[in-house]
Amino acid sequence: MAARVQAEPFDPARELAALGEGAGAVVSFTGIVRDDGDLAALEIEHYPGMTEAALAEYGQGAAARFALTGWRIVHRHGRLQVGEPIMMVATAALHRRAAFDAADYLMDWLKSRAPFWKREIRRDGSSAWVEARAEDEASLARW
Amino acid sequence: MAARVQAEPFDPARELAALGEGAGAVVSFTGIVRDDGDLAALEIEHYPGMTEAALAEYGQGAAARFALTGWRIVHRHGRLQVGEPIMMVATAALHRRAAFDAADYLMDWLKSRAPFWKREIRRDGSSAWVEARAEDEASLARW
Amino acid sequence: MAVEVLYFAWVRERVGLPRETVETGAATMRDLLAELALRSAGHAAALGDHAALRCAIDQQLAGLDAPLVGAREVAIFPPMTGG
Amino acid sequence: MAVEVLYFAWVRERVGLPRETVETGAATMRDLLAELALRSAGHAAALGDHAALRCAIDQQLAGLDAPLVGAREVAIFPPMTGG
Repeated sequence: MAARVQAEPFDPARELAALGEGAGAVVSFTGIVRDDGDLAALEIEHYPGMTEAALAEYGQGAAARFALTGWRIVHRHGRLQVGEPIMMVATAALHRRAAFDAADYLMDWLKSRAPFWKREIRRDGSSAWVEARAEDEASLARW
Repeated sequence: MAARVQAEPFDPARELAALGEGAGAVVSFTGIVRDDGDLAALEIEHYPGMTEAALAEYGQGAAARFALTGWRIVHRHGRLQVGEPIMMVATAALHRRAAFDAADYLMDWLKSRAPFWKREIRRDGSSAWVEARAEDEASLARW
Repeated sequence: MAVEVLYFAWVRERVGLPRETVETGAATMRDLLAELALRSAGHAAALGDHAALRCAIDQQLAGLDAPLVGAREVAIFPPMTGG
Repeated sequence: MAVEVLYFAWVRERVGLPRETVETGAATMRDLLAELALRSAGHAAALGDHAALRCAIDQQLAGLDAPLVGAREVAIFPPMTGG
């Protein structure tokens, strides 16, 4: 039952420890900086104060809606290298469907409603802000 | 890219290590023995030989269908205590949707098509085989 | 032909054996189930309700009407409950 | 009233400031955007296309027609791209 925003790397495996207590199912999602050919790094900006509150609110909303026995959200900001985990969501519930759906739901909220902005930095030094994708917004509309 | 069946406990966190290499998204599902009130233990029987082949086949099928960059299935057999992980599925892909769908798909196959049978052992010593649920079969029909 | 027959879960318990070798001329799993059910009261109790059974032929899931020709190992069991 | 205005991502870059305090009588975010756009060429470039902007009032996401009355902190930014 915790949401965190941090510049430091985190260990997805460690975040999962103890989350399954009393649960029958645990689902985790980890997003990783992926080299699409010439990506040097990712820079993530966020809205301090609002971010923490929004993540906690979305987590609590998912916990109520899907009757979670536990949940966790960790999201990094700052400069991230290729291969580093960007964020993770983990959900624990009595049954499989609830854990899957809650993780999927939280990812949709995070992608389109949490105040983070990503900038891709290329190997040649150029950079560009990542544009929001219509399919992410459409995915959120499922719920 | 591995399926394992074993009597020994496993560490879900450890299974995830290195799975994200080259991926943008990793999803994991862990099933845990849950005390529903008076459960003492779970006993899992399987079909040695067929089980390993079936898990590898389902894993490879999911890898091809969802263009996975990595996957892992671990399933235990024998006697399991409350709170112990029963099995896990982990999938890695370039994008979020593929990783989520592949894990969901593999769970549907595992639940209804992998040769495992569960028996619940109660605190009073009585026991009963778990019955297959119509909703698991229906869930598989989605794909 | 000689076929190795494996039983699992409550099918195994009712039959009272984990496996047995049978000599059969059955053309399909359905025919084999009918033959096996005559072997004992336990076999009859385990194998009478076809809707409650699932099968594998040489370690591949198969329907009750799948042909048995060439099969070396068949398995009979309840619907699976893994995961 | 005095409102603290925060900018993020390319909105921040185009405006050239991460935040500023403005004195305004704007009734809604839309009115405020129109006022702010007059401040500089950078503001105009950042705030001209309302469809490309998202807002928060006192750290809660809000539509462009949300009332500003009582607001102490507003934020203007592009569509979010977390996760």
